[in-house]
Amino acid sequence: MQMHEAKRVEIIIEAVMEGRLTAALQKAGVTGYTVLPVMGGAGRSGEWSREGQIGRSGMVAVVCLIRPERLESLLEAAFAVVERHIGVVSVSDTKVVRAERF
Amino acid sequence: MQMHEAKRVEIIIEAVMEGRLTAALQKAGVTGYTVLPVMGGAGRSGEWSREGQIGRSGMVAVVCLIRPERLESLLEAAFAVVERHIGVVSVSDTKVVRAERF
Amino acid sequence: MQMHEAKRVEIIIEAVMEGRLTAALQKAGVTGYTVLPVMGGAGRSGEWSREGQIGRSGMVAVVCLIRPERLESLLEAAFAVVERHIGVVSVSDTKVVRAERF
Amino acid sequence: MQAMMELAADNLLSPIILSFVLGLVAALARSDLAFPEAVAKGMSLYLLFAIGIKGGVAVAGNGMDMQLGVSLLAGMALSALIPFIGFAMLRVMTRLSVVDAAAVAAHYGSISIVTFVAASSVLDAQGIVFEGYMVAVAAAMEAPAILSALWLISRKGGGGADGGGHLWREIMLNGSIVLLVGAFAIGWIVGPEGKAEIDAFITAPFKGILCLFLLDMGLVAGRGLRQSRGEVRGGVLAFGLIMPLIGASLGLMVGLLIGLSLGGTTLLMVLSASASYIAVPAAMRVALPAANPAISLTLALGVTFPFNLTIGIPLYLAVATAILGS
Amino acid sequence: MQAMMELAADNLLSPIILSFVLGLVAALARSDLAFPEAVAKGMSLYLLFAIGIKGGVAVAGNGMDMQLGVSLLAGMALSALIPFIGFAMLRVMTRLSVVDAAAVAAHYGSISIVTFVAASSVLDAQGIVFEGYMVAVAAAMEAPAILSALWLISRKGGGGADGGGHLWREIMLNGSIVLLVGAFAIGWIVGPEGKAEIDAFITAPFKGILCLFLLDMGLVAGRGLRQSRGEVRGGVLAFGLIMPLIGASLGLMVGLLIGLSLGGTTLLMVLSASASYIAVPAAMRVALPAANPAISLTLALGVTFPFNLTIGIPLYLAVATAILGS
Amino acid sequence: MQAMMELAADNLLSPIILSFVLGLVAALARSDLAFPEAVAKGMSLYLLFAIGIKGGVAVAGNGMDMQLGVSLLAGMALSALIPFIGFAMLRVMTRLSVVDAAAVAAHYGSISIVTFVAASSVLDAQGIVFEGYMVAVAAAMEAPAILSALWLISRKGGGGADGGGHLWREIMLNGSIVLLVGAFAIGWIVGPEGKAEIDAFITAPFKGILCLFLLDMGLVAGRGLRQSRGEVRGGVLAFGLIMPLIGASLGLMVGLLIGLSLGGTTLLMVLSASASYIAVPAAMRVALPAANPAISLTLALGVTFPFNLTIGIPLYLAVATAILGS
Ligand SMILES: Nc1ncnc2c1ncn2[C@@H]1O[C@H](COP(=O)(O)O)[C@@H](O)[C@H]1O
Ligand SMILES: Nc1ncnc2c1ncn2[C@@H]1O[C@H](COP(=O)(O)O)[C@@H](O)[C@H]1O
Ligand SMILES: Nc1ncnc2c1ncn2[C@@H]1O[C@H](COP(=O)(O)O)[C@@H](O)[C@H]1O
Ligand code: NA
Ligand code: NA
Ligand code: NA
Repeated sequence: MQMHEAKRVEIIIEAVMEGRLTAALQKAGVTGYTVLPVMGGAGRSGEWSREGQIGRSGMVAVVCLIRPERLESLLEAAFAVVERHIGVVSVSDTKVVRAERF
Repeated sequence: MQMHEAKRVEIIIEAVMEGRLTAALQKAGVTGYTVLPVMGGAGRSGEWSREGQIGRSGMVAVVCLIRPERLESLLEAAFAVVERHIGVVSVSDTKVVRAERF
Repeated sequence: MQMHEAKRVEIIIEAVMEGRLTAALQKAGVTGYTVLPVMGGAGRSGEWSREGQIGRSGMVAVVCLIRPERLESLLEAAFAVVERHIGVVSVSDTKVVRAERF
Repeated sequence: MQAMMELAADNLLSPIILSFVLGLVAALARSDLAFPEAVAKGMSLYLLFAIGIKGGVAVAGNGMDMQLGVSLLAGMALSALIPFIGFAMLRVMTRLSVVDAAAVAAHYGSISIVTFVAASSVLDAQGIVFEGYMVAVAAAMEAPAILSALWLISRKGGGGADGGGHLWREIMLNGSIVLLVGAFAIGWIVGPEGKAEIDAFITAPFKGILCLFLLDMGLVAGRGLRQSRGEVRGGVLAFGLIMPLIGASLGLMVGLLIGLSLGGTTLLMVLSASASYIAVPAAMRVALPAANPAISLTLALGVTFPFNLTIGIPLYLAVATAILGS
Repeated sequence: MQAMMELAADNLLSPIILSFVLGLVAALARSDLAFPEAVAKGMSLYLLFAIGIKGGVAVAGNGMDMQLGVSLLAGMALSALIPFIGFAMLRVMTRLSVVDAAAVAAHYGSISIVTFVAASSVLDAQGIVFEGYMVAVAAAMEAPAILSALWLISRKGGGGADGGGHLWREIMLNGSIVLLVGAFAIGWIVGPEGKAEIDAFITAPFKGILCLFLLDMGLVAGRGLRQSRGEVRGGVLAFGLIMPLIGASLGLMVGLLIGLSLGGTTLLMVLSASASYIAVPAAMRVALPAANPAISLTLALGVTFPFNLTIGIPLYLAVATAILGS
Repeated sequence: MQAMMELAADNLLSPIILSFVLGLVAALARSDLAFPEAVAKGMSLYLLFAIGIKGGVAVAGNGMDMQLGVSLLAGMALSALIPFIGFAMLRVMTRLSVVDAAAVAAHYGSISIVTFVAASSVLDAQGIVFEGYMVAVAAAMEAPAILSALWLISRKGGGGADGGGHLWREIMLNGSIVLLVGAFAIGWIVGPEGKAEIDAFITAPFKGILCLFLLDMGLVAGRGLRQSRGEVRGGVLAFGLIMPLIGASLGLMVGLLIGLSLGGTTLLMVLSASASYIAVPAAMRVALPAANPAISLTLALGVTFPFNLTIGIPLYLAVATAILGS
């Protein structure tokens, strides 16, 4: 099957920032993204878990598949949001079918 | 530690199609897969969120680790299901231990 | 944007072992990890789903971003836990910003 | 007429409607108020279980007659017929594609169980009795509309429907149908004494849980309306307001024909007037992936559901009362 | 005898059993009816909390005597002993490996709190009183069986058990044990007046929530049975039907020995006859990863649980009544 | 004095407090007892809905006067003022950075709705009436404290606050505020008859659900305390115990000034003494990302919340009673 080079950007960010991040991604011309729930984790700011929590606490993982040439503008948009916030951004090489979608 | 080349296939697909997709994967000889919940997302068909929904709405992410040589048959099987449906397929290079499992 | 090489380790493991795994990761000097919920899956030990379950059943996905040079010690720590348990470990190349964090 | 106005006002100011309105307003105002998916599903499981048991117990109490069989058949006929009318109207009134029109039509042939529950709450509050087996009729009306829509598509060739035996099992064994029918059977078997044991769970808190559930539906409907502004307007919007009236009229005729009580006729009108947003959307995603789900869902949940909840139910009751006497 | 038949029939047609059957049938028929994990867990938290409080209040009301200590010790002894019997039977009757046999045996030494709850509902409905502290006995019986199973493994050398101090803390502080014991303590402290404040929550809807919970357990059991067809049959299946009878007999003897009431003896039989599917499965996954979890779970939840629910409870009650008088 | 001691003892041994203690102990002992996030959120939605409706109905019943407007303004003034006092104290008593001190101060200006609910349960149990609109006052006190904290930051230049119009809409339309105010409006509109329809849901099980909710809060608080041992101690810890007393004193003065009843004054003291852990934490994460969320949350939930629950509420009631007569 014909595959096309793409980038898989995974942004783990505080749930309260999700709306701002996805708005920024869309402004940067991203055509789609997927939000995965996160149950818990640990980092420099300690351990946390979603169990029993109320309110928009915790983190989410936003996964975004994009064409390589759009990576830079996506990262800039994402970083404007993530910069001062707790969060992790990673970028991996991947391949997608139906490249016209991205 | 001894690692072996493998492929990580990530299929984001409508929840109603999950059963059909996993049946097709198993028919194609896949030895295992993992289904992750998805909270929301956006694409050409707009934004959506799982919050407050009833019914088998929304999407799921099916992750499948396989040996490189099995990729083609997996993709064909998956595409027969995904093709006419909302969904995204990406394939990344990865490494696994205990290759005999895949 | 300046990116740094890193490894993305994804460990799918039984929920009852989560605490032991993350304790082992932290002992091995890992600076952070993220735990994603898993809805269901299939493998050599059959199909399973989280729906309707009580108790700490099912599996979770632990994602860990680390510097390449730390991979070996992480894998050893993780394998000491995972070894005799149901579970899958995969390692992919990725890139991160703010490498000082990992 | 005045009585009807009063009833409508009463209805509009009931906690049930106001909860829906609160949800709708909160979502349109972009509040982050939201119910977790699991809580929404839990409430819908509760409502289906409780309404099913109550229906079964009512049948167990009143004895059983041929009427049940006739009513089931009549309901299935309505469900199968309405999509044809809906499809024709959509093709005339709107620019929807064949596939989209068929998908929307399937939703309107099928039923909304929450609208049914809200209507039976209104009847209960008014002291109007109705046939307990109307719950079974509701379950029977869920699926035939899907068959009609798929048949329409296969005739019009508007982009191959993806049917097959699998799909049929899935539709008939859809969780909400199984729970409703199963709880109905349980109610029938255990009868009034059995129900007495669990009444404090299935009757006492029912209306309160319905309020919270409608609050959630308001949130979901509001979010849908906000996101699909533009897609549902003009002819499509008009369809969402006219189709329930046509459905209700058909329900009225059939109710009179088969000799249902005032309460039963009103409920059959409500069922015919309502549009599905659980069973049919899932079936359409599988069978007609090319149909845009946002159109059907926004129309069913954002237009027709609030219309029925606020204006429809008191109107249908008033019309049925005028014809059948109270 | 006739009374027992009637009781059994009554029991079989109770909403509780029928709800379980509905779930089982729906899952076997491959319906997509399902409870979200969070809803199932929420119901189990509610049931543990309510049953704990009720037990504690009963103790507070009736005063306390030496009997409690004796009963706790007796329960722990039963829990520790049963795995040895179970293990021996499994090695004779089946081809299960040493590890699998030990894991299954641990499940049968421990207890199923839902079976306990269902049995106490039957007793309540029959107006049979029982010692409030039986809830504490239930909690005390959760863990000793695990110790026995691990000891068996270490003796037989059947594939190293992964014990350690951590594991012990985990088992003793298992959420369900802590909640049950904690709620028992709260009930004991607050007594009848304290309970009166929250009675509308912990007593009134109890049976209804139990129905929904059993509906979910039926779904999970049915799914388990469907997926592991083949693994649970022949000797293994027979074990799942015979072991509860042996457990119940032991429970009966001990109950008579320590002088429990009719209700208390019946509950001790039920506890001894039932098999765990919350605390033990988790502990076994940690301690005996080589054991196949599907075998234990399908046997406990798919075979022994329905057996106890339908036939076991009325049978144990009838036997206890025959011996102790009613 | 003796009466107060008795009240305090009564309060300490109520199911509500004991449930919180159970959760706290379980978490500190590292039990894996946990509520799913969805269940915790579901319970908080229920509590907000029920308390809102009750407040609105009380206003509908007792008629409305200027007092409501005055009380709302007084509450908002308290909420806006307390952060300045808190900030000054933190800068003197602790080594927290400007940003952290401002974030903590915002939490103490805002309110904890569960503390409010627990206090109104105590008043109900004592037969002390209070103004129904206190619920609206609670809602009004949620947000002004955030404004004060941001203003403090912008003055002190302690690390740019990230405000903006978006943030304001988010805070005002925070789910818990919208639900509380919306339910209050519904209660006001439907009045006592409307409430009667859903009383079996919003009144009867209220206290029991509150127990389970506090059990969960105990678990979360205990986990927080366990994980942040070390960060909350010395001056910070002292602040968490002194600040509620200062807040309550201010609430008392304002309550007397505007002529609230004994019950209303007590509730205003409780609101002023309590610290937010829903609306403010979210707003602070957005606006002051540099603030360490663990400090505020552990202090509010792990120190001040249990203090108010156990000692604070009976103390404030006793003081108010001493001044206002019972
Ligand atoms: N190295 C890492 N790998 C995966 N997730 C991480 C990593 N570091 C941090 N995280 C996630 O990001 C959250 C916040 O991290 P931090 O800002 O370091 O406290 C953590 O709770 C984790 O969920
Ligand atoms: N570029 C993308 N990256 C990640 N997820 C995507 C992307 N495009 C689409 N999706 C996911 O697939 C769903 C359907 O996409 P679409 O078919 O484009 O509407 C979206 O709601 C997202 O969850
Ligand atoms: N090839 C695979 N790809 C993705 N996930 C897998 C794979 N094999 C196993 N898993 C996951 O690991 C769990 C246990 O696998 P197993 O030990 O093979 O039964 C499965 O239920 C899946 O969730
Ligand atoms: Na209809
Ligand atoms: Na047992
Ligand atoms: Na305050």
